[in-house]
Amino acid sequence: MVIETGSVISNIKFASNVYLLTVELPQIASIAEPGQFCNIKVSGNSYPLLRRPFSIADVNGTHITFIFNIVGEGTEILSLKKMGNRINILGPLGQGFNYSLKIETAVVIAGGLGAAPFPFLIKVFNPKVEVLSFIGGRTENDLITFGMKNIFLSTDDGSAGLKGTVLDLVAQNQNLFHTNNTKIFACGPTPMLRAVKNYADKNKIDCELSVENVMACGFGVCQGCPIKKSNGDGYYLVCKDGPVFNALDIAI
Amino acid sequence: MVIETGSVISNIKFASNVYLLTVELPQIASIAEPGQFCNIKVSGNSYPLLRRPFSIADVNGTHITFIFNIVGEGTEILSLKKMGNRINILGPLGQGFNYSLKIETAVVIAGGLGAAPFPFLIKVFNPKVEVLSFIGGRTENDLITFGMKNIFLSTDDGSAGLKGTVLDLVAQNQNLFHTNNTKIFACGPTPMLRAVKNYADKNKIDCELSVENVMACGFGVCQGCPIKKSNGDGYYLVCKDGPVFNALDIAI
Amino acid sequence: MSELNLEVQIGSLKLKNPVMLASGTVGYGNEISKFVDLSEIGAIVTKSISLKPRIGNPPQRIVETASGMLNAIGLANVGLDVFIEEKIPYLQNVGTILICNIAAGSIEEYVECTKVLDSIDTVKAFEINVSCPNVKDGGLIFGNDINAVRTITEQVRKVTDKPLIIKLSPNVSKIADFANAAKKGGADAVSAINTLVGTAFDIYSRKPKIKNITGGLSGPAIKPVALAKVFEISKNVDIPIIGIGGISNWKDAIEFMIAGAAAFQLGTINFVNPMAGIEILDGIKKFCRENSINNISDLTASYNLK
Amino acid sequence: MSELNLEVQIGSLKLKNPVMLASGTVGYGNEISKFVDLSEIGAIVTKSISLKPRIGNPPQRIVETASGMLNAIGLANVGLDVFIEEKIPYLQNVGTILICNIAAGSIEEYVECTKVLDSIDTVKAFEINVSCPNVKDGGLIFGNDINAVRTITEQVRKVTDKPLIIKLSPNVSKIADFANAAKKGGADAVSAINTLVGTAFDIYSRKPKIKNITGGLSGPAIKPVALAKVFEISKNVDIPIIGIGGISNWKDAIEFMIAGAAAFQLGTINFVNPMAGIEILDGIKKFCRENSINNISDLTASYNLK
Ligand SMILES: Cc1cc2nc3c(=O)[nH]c(=O)nc-3n(C[C@H](O)[C@H](O)[C@H](O)COP(=O)(O)OP(=O)(O)OC[C@H]3O[C@@H](n4cnc5c(N)ncnc54)[C@H](O)[C@@H]3O)c2cc1C
Ligand SMILES: Cc1cc2nc3c(=O)[nH]c(=O)nc-3n(C[C@H](O)[C@H](O)[C@H](O)COP(=O)(O)OP(=O)(O)OC[C@H]3O[C@@H](n4cnc5c(N)ncnc54)[C@H](O)[C@@H]3O)c2cc1C
Ligand SMILES: Cc1cc2nc3c(=O)[nH]c(=O)nc-3n(C[C@H](O)[C@H](O)[C@H](O)COP(=O)(O)O)c2cc1C
Ligand SMILES: Cc1cc2nc3c(=O)[nH]c(=O)nc-3n(C[C@H](O)[C@H](O)[C@H](O)COP(=O)(O)O)c2cc1C
Ligand code: FES
Ligand code: FES
Repeated sequence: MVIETGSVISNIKFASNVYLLTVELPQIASIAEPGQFCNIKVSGNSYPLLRRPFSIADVNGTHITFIFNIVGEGTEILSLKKMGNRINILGPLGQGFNYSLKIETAVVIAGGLGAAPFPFLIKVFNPKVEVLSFIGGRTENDLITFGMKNIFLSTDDGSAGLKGTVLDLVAQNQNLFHTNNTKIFACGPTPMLRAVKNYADKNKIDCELSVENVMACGFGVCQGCPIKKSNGDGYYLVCKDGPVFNALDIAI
Repeated sequence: MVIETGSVISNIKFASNVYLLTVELPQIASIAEPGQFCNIKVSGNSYPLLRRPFSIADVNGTHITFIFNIVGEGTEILSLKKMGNRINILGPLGQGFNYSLKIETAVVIAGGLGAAPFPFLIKVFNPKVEVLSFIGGRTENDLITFGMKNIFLSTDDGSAGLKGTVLDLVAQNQNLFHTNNTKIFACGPTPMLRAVKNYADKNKIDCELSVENVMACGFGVCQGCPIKKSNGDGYYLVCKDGPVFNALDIAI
Repeated sequence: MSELNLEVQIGSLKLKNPVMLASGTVGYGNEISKFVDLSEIGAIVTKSISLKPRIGNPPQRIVETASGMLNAIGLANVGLDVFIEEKIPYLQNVGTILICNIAAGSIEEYVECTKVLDSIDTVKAFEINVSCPNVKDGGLIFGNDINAVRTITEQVRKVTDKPLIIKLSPNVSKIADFANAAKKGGADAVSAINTLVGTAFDIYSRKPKIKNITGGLSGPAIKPVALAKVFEISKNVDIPIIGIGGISNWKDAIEFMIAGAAAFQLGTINFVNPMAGIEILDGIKKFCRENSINNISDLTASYNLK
Repeated sequence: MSELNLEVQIGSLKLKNPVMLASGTVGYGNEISKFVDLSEIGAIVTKSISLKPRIGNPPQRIVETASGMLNAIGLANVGLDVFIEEKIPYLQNVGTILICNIAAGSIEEYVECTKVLDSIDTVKAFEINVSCPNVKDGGLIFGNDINAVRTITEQVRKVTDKPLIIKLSPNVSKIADFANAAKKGGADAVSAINTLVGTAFDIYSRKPKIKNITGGLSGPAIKPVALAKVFEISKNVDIPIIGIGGISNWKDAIEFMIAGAAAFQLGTINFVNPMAGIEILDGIKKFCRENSINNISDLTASYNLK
């Protein structure tokens, strides 16, 4: 966990509203794990005040790549960054995925921007792991396949792949899972994660979810980012105990 | 008085900390008078909140030029503007100089950035008017001679021109004034303006001062920019009744 | 598609839409009318007027702060006589509802001003400023005293039948109690909020950046506080509320209505964007159409706390 | 050149420099220590502790606002026992002064917590939070009641000889009265301010953006208000003040000292820049050297009102 100011290597708009931002961050890159995130100061002044959290999408040598879309003023400012601009970044933060050797089949489920953490994860899997990527979105434009492997697609409107939810897509292809050593890794909107959790519970598949919450600090001091524990009535902190949780541990 | 969003034509750093910003503003350019100013929104968002006032330094066709230096965050942002950037500008504002035909000698006195309003004024003088420009600063780097005529220089540290105040410089050259129809036009820091006012009073020379004050609106609604009247105990508003005042009218 | 009804009712006062321009931020209407067609605006509230002219505080009167500004204008105004002779004639032709804001150093002065203005047709309502933090006499002293607010309201009520709005100070623990005092005193509505007391110092001269030492904080910085005050009144007192504080765009305006406001006023934003009133009106219309809201007044206090 | 003395005295508490880290914004020190060498900081104030653990409010707990943020954490904390067993051992080795902030739902709970912690050497002083706006019981109710503040101070005073700091609520008309009550109750110092009550609504769902409905506003937006409160106390009550509210850089920190603060706390800025404490300390040192200030404490209440 360090604060590093790095130069933008590139910032490419690669879909209607989606950007691929690569920043030179040697210190963070050297310790980052798949599923961790960074908290980015999008401007050099106090507007906006707080940092913005983004998953580490990929690491290449000293370069870290983020995938983001414009949803508000912070991401708008980020979209305007150009090669050579300097950005102040805090990371790597949180607990990433557990991608141990025992896994034979890795079922990656991504909804929309939920694809962000997976290029890095897929890269670090043991080569023997069979990766199946299920990618869903409302429409074709939402589908991010960057860095994915063995891709299956679904869209709500049927504009690409299966017409239906990404869970429908997963269910349809369940026969591909080597159930004993299959593990699900999912990231996306809360309703999707909820469905994934139910699916994993029902099918007794080990499952990790990368969740989101509004954050102020991103490193565990503000207590702003609680997520309900599945047992007891306490909370975990998404930024410190997550963002990746075992589906069994959290109530969503 | 209009709100106009115009494209930056150029933004040139022409001295250590001084910039020459030219913006395409056809509406404002068509009605601007020397001595008036514009209130500039330096950013596209609410940081900083208020507009920043700048004298209209020059008008060329549909182009308006401003001269400014970096003193805080607003001017810092302005200094980063590049060709093609769009800026939202309110103007022209306030009362400019009275530069009627009767003047034979125009004594222009500028302290530091106080040179800003004069290129435009000097340009619109009747060609018969003899312009004498007295320009003072702390050091050589502060002297802005852009658009000036018949230039006399002074610096506090003697690095250029007379070592002394700009008032010393004026006094030294008083013999050049055709006293009957001489008029002083001055702009600069308050201590300088006070000295000019005293000088003009003593020598009974008609004198106009362009003054400054912190401003919120720039067009007379907030009452934030008072300057003491010389008679009675009321205030004028710098933005609406000024920024140019006859030296006799104000107490500074 | 049914017609969108933008009318709002504030006690006995009907406005064609909820957009009002706040006292002290639009002078007497002449300057701002160069940017907006005032006849499209719901109402304009004039700069606080007092019986005699006030020259206001010496400079420096304003300073910018993070997403806000401090002002200590000191209620500079032309005084009642000049207001009636010179400002009213202009204001009567602008085609919007004119609300006179009154500030005073004594209860008698409030009453006197109201009485005189009551006879003028152009003046459609009164907003009583019991809460200006920047004058030595009156102002905050009244605004922070529940009994004073009640008494001023009662006394002013006696001399006018026109709609009476009490403008409340946010510099109190429980603003609802003050709204209640205004209601009991006979007010038709309250407006909330006036500015928060603030200050700033120059670290080199160690002098206050504002000559008056303290000033009133306004602008986006205070929006969350203003919303909480409006919401507090809405939950506790049955009186129409005019929401004020940091509104800069149509989303902010709607947020205030949801929090309890029947109408809202634009203050500091007028300095930055004198066309804000019209732009906000357009934004609201669009929002209502897109969200199938036929009566803008349905938004008022429509908060969902579940 | 004479040595720069950064020491400040807050009642009987001596700090090596005036930089403190505010309660609720640095947890129990472990995370922030990855960014700053805490031994360089004047003091650290731990997250409000209560007798029993509190799980805090359900999400959403925070929302960003213009130059500020609202929070309603709900005083989530590990409770006294776990604090003593798990957090104190770490804190005793960080090499800075440890101040325990206590929040409670009753006077008895304040007293009980203080009594237990009083016996722990590592705890050098207490900050009593009578002003948290985000819990249903206690908090704001005490903070807005002068008698309660006085009584809590008196009762807590009875069970400890360690320096006692009362953290005041800004959501009152006259904060000086509360500072005075704290003084009369036996406090060594007051800290001001805690957060301002604020809220925000989502205009589409019409729900409050924070589950608790209202939250506490902090950050640069509140700096002018916080400065005015510190200044008000400084002018009216002879008690050391710890200034808090929106400090983001060394200039802000010095501004607070000029306005009356003997020391200051950094809150929200820690989230954005966890190294702020050290950077501010460096900035202050530079300022003092450049302005020939030999004792930092000379800055306190050095305002020039002429
Ligand atoms: C651990 C983590 C990892 C993330 N990774 C990515 C990523 O890889 N790519 C990506 O595009 N986005 C990611 N996000 C979401 C991203 O942080 C937000 O989109 C961003 O902060 C919005 O900033 P803004 O200023 O543009 O929008 P704002 O103006 O702040 O907000 C716009 C809207 O988005 C909502 N919002 C803001 N922040 C969050 C948040 N943290 N969680 C949920 N809703 C929010 C707001 O409530 C508002 O409705 C991640 C969030 C978290 C917590
Ligand atoms: C009518 C008028 C015309 C002006 N013309 C020019 C011009 O042509 N060129 C130019 O460079 N500057 C001009 N100025 C000054 C210019 O407006 C300020 O330098 C600018 O607003 C500073 O903005 P900032 O955000 O960079 O600094 P801030 O961070 O706002 O302030 C930095 C410092 O400057 C002081 N300051 C800010 N605004 C003013 C002001 N209006 N008057 C006096 N002090 C101020 C502040 O108190 C502070 O100490 C003019 C001002 C006025 C009122
Ligand atoms: C420069 C200035 C002058 C003001 N003058 C008055 C006034 O004369 N009377 C009054 O009732 N309110 C006055 N106000 C308060 C505003 O009407 C409004 O209540 C306050 O600014 C909060 O709204 P805002 O955040 O939208 O500006 C003034 C505000 C400002 C900024
Ligand atoms: C997320 C958050 C949690 C806080 N928790 C506490 C707390 O537990 N106890 C307390 O006394 N103050 C708490 N505060 C208030 C701060 O200590 C401080 O008084 C306030 O934030 C103003 O300072 P700032 O503007 O620098 O943040 C909290 C503030 C924030 C932002
Ligand atoms: S974002 Fe601050 S604790 Fe998680
Ligand atoms: S700046 Fe608003 S009246 Fe002059």
